[in-house]
Amino acid sequence: MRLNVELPGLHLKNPIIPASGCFGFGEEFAKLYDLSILGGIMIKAATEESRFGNPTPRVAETAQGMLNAIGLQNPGVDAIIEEKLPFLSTFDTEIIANVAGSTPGEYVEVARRISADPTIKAVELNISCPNVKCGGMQFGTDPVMAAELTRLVKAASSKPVYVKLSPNVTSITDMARAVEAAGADGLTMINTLVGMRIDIETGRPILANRIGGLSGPAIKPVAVRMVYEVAQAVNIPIIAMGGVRTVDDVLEFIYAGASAVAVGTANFENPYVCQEIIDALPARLDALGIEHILDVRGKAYAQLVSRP
Amino acid sequence: MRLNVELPGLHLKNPIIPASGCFGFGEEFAKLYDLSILGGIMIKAATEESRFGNPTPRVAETAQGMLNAIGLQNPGVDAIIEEKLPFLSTFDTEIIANVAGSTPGEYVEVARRISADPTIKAVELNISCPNVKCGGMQFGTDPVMAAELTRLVKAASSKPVYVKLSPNVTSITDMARAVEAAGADGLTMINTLVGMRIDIETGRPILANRIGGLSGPAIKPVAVRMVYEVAQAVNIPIIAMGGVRTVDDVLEFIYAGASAVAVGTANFENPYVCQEIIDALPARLDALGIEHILDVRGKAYAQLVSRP
Amino acid sequence: MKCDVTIVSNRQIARATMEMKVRCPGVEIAPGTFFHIKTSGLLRRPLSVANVEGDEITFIYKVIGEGTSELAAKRVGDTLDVLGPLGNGFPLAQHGKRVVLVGGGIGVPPLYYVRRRLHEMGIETIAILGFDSQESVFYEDAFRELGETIITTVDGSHGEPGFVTRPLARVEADVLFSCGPEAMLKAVAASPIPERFISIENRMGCGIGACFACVCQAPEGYVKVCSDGPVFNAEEVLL
Amino acid sequence: MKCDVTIVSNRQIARATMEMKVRCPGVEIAPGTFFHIKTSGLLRRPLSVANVEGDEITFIYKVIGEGTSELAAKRVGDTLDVLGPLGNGFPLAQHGKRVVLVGGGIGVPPLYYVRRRLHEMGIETIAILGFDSQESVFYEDAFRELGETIITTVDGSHGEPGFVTRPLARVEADVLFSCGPEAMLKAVAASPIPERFISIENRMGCGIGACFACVCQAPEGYVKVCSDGPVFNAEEVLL
Ligand SMILES: Cc1cc2nc3c(=O)[nH]c(=O)nc-3n(C[C@H](O)[C@H](O)[C@H](O)COP(=O)(O)OP(=O)(O)OC[C@H]3O[C@@H](n4cnc5c(N)ncnc54)[C@H](O)[C@@H]3O)c2cc1C
Ligand SMILES: Cc1cc2nc3c(=O)[nH]c(=O)nc-3n(C[C@H](O)[C@H](O)[C@H](O)COP(=O)(O)OP(=O)(O)OC[C@H]3O[C@@H](n4cnc5c(N)ncnc54)[C@H](O)[C@@H]3O)c2cc1C
Ligand SMILES: Cc1cc2nc3c(=O)[nH]c(=O)nc-3n(C[C@H](O)[C@H](O)[C@H](O)COP(=O)(O)O)c2cc1C
Ligand SMILES: Cc1cc2nc3c(=O)[nH]c(=O)nc-3n(C[C@H](O)[C@H](O)[C@H](O)COP(=O)(O)O)c2cc1C
Ligand code: FES
Ligand code: FES
Repeated sequence: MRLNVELPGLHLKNPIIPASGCFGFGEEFAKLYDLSILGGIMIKAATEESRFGNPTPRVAETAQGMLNAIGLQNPGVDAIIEEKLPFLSTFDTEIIANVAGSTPGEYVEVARRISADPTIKAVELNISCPNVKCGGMQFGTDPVMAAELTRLVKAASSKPVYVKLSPNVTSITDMARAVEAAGADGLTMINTLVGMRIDIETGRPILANRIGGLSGPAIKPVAVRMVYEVAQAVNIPIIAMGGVRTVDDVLEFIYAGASAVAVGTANFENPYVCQEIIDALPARLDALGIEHILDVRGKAYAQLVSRP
Repeated sequence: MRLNVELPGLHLKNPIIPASGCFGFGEEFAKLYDLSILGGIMIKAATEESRFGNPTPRVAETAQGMLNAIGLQNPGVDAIIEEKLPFLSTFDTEIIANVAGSTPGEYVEVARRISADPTIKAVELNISCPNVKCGGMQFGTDPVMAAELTRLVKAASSKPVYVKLSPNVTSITDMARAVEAAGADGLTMINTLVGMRIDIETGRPILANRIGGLSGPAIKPVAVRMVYEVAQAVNIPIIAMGGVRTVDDVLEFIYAGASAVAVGTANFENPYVCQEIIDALPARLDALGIEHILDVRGKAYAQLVSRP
Repeated sequence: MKCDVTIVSNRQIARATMEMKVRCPGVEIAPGTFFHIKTSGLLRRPLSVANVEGDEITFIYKVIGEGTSELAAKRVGDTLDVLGPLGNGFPLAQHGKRVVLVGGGIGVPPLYYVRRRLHEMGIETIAILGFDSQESVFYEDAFRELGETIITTVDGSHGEPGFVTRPLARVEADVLFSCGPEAMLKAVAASPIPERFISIENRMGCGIGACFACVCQAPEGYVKVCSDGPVFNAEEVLL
Repeated sequence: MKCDVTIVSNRQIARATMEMKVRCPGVEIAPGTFFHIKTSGLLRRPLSVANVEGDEITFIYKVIGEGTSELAAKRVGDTLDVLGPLGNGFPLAQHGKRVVLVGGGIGVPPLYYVRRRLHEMGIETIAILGFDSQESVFYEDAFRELGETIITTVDGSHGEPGFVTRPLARVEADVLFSCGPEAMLKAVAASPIPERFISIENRMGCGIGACFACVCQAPEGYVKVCSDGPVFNAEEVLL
């Protein structure tokens, strides 16, 4: 009872959630540990039709980071509802659908269909994927477009909508305020930074898609700063992500103002990482003299903040 | 003769230049090796009056990166001209002045005074420092303000002007095109990403300034991507920086479209790094079958590009 | 699945090629599967199992970048964080058939372990192993102990000059197992041998099927190299 | 200036406190100076010289984070990339004067080396060393061999209970050398002892005076801890 977090639509038994795209639909990890220990699961992005995504290579390593250009590969929203959600519904954890698209119409349609499934407790609106030609990031870098899309999806969704923000903007607080005003129930941040690596032997980009999204510990300082700024600018809760791999990283984001934390890339380095963080949290809170994890939410900017 | 690079105002014997703020005014490094081996030196930012900068702690380590919030500490432009440039003039290398300020008037005045010194071969217009309250980054995130400032400084400077771009923007190409149109002779990029680290014991930001600039290998993928995009969008040369510490990092930026490369944070890890890179370049070019280093400039986006 | 294994030997066996043995008790390992190995880099490095003797696993790896250089610097007694065995290996039930093994360079290692297993089962094999030059050749004697072995080198400094496709054209076999560079796999996948299984490499993220980094086009959609492969029936994938 | 040194010993000497000796031939090292040590982190870690015997340098360090944990895991025979000696040490020419050394916790190590050097020069010293509790105390016997030594612990589990300032108030001396946490330095800098030299810590970037990370306010502008210090006349800096 010192780890539970109540957010719009989500009763998290703890604030640890695997991030979208880094945990598939849970099937592989379910072989490694019981998914019911997780606060929630953000499943891989859904689009209206099935997508193959980008050509390979799709990943490249960088200094304490990785680039990916998967390109929203997924079996399409209907296949996800029919083939993936029944399995996920067997676990006692909150399932969050990640919704993507190329047009506002596609976003709306995907959100409408997937949010109607009782397994889904909230929708994560992915307006920030840097790896697809149209859609994705363009909605995530213009506050007006982002707000409009949020409004449409909010109207179509039968579950609370969390908007996933892109860090590739001049002012993340402008984006956050715009989607808050448009009715977002919460924010998830950050998606990946746009980056590139070039092969020294050939002189050509390593990723077939040339550019990709940078994730992992390398981006954590940028993510913490953005959460810190946005938490002070809006009144909706934030699920934070970007480079989390230890219990201290979780606390860093909570101090910065987040209410829960998602773990992405770290699942590749260590597929047991979410389990290990959850196991380690109580002792770490004890050592720091923290009663409930949210008691220290926003401590980096305020001396006392009440639970969200 | 396979490493020389000719740029506006700069005859670089090789494309390796210590980055501004990471090499002071050369005095400390001159005790370690002969500064005449360097292509050039970008000296620490100059403002009109002397500045103490921010309170300490001013640096914090992150995963393969560091945050700094020095805050433009410097003795002021006149003291630099009188006390620092005479020493630098004794070396056979190109000295580039980094110009900062809080107001357009200050930028103009600093550029006017320092560019008049014969030791200075070019001016680097620092519109992208994230660590000062006013001035600095606000000029670096708005294309209209950046262009206006460039025009003013260009008119005041008796030497070519390179504009240093901030990565903390939605569209780096918009910024680059704006300053090119305003008369910039070249670009230097990137300055640091804005980031933050929080102390887990106290819950407070580690830097006294709370936020700071992220540099080092962690940001290299972002820098390479931005150089790659900007090189295709403008016709003025780029001096690239962001995480360079090996000869292959230098080549990666040249492939991405840069004409020379600056080395910042790596000087702290290894104060001999510029010397080591310069020594290693010829053998690496041999191994890759590259005749002149600029023969592969822009190879990541084009099969054949002529020297700038 | 994930464990710390202890290094019992780590030695150079050819140009830029190392053989590492680790102790990893109590794991059943099929030939053709791989381990995903942690270095100081963020992503793990996939390495095929080159042999299993008791509770010792052998990896043979080429030193090409940061991760493999770091592995090469490891000392006996150091531990390694490994995830595995991962993926699906070669189909061993080939009784009564003649199997030709075609390996190129760093694709050779998994073929040694599969040959050993087939040999133990009494299945006849012939190996065709291609290298760039004599200094790169490894495990030649070990392969010869298990049956007919043809070595080719691109520069002709050892064995037959040229590519593995030349001797392959004259070999009679029912089944082909192959591992090596993509160009080689493409060529051997087109061979007239009735059944062809190839082991594919691709840059990986998770290594367990969750991230879609390693996909490969297939006649029906796609396959994931890490969890559907790395060994595929050549008909199942589009190279 | 920058060299690879070989570790000759690395052992725990108190709670979370390690003593490491490295071989570093041919370098003249003044007491109070420091080395900037490379770990796998991006920035180097500054550590004071705790002793020099022949060509062996001793560091004593508290394990507090990633860098010092990595150092603690090093084995004899491993090498370490170090930059140094850096900075300016304590002024040794104190003939005929009585020097009191005041150290707190991890500020104690440099005082051992300076005391040894003063002792060799026949200069009388008295040491006051503060720790949090008995388990943290190190080098007590070594200090006692060189003269009068007062130990204080915050929890009173060893020596005098309380802070170093208490015994300091009753000591008569001409010169004070001090190193320790900022709060302690502030207190001792205010002592009535005529000449006071303090060694300051600050987060560092370059360690050589080029980056302005480590500055400290001074009556006239500022000083750089790494290159102007780390030892300062207490009048030269504003804590
Ligand atoms: C299923 C599988 C089995 C393999 N088995 C072997 C083996 O038995 N022996 C052997 O020498 N090599 C094998 N490889 C290739 C081996 O994984 C790479 O050579 C190795 O990862 C390179 O790491 P590095 O850090 O030295 O190189 P770097 O180039 O520094 O690596 C950078 C990144 O690229 C990835 N990468 C680079 N080359 C490859 C490649 N060819 N395939 C996949 N990822 C790559 C790395 O994993 C890493 O994430 C196998 C690859 C796969 C997919
Ligand atoms: C001139 C000088 C001499 C020192 N001598 C000693 C000594 O003899 N023994 C000893 O135990 N410690 C000494 N310290 C402190 C020591 O440098 C830090 O404890 C050490 O850097 C912590 O590294 P870490 O990676 O374990 O901790 P982390 O907290 O993980 O380090 C993160 C970053 O913060 C910096 N940092 C953290 N704490 C300090 C600190 N107190 N001072 C400076 N930088 C810090 C690190 O260098 C690193 O860049 C000295 C510091 C200075 C400036
Ligand atoms: C391989 C990969 C695939 C991803 N796919 C998605 C996705 O489908 N939808 C999405 O919103 N974010 C996706 N992301 C972004 C992550 O959810 C997360 O925001 C980002 O990686 C930062 O967190 P991390 O540093 O912990 O990985 C993906 C990230 C990676 C590395
Ligand atoms: C300690 C420090 C001080 C800096 N000071 C300046 C400065 O005064 N002016 C400036 O234009 N850039 C300054 N920079 C930015 C660097 O010049 C460079 O653009 C940036 O650090 C990225 O390169 P790197 O990753 O190689 O360090 C500073 C960077 C650091 C780390
Ligand atoms: S590597 Fe992640 S799915 Fe294959
Ligand atoms: S650490 Fe760079 S000036 Fe002191």
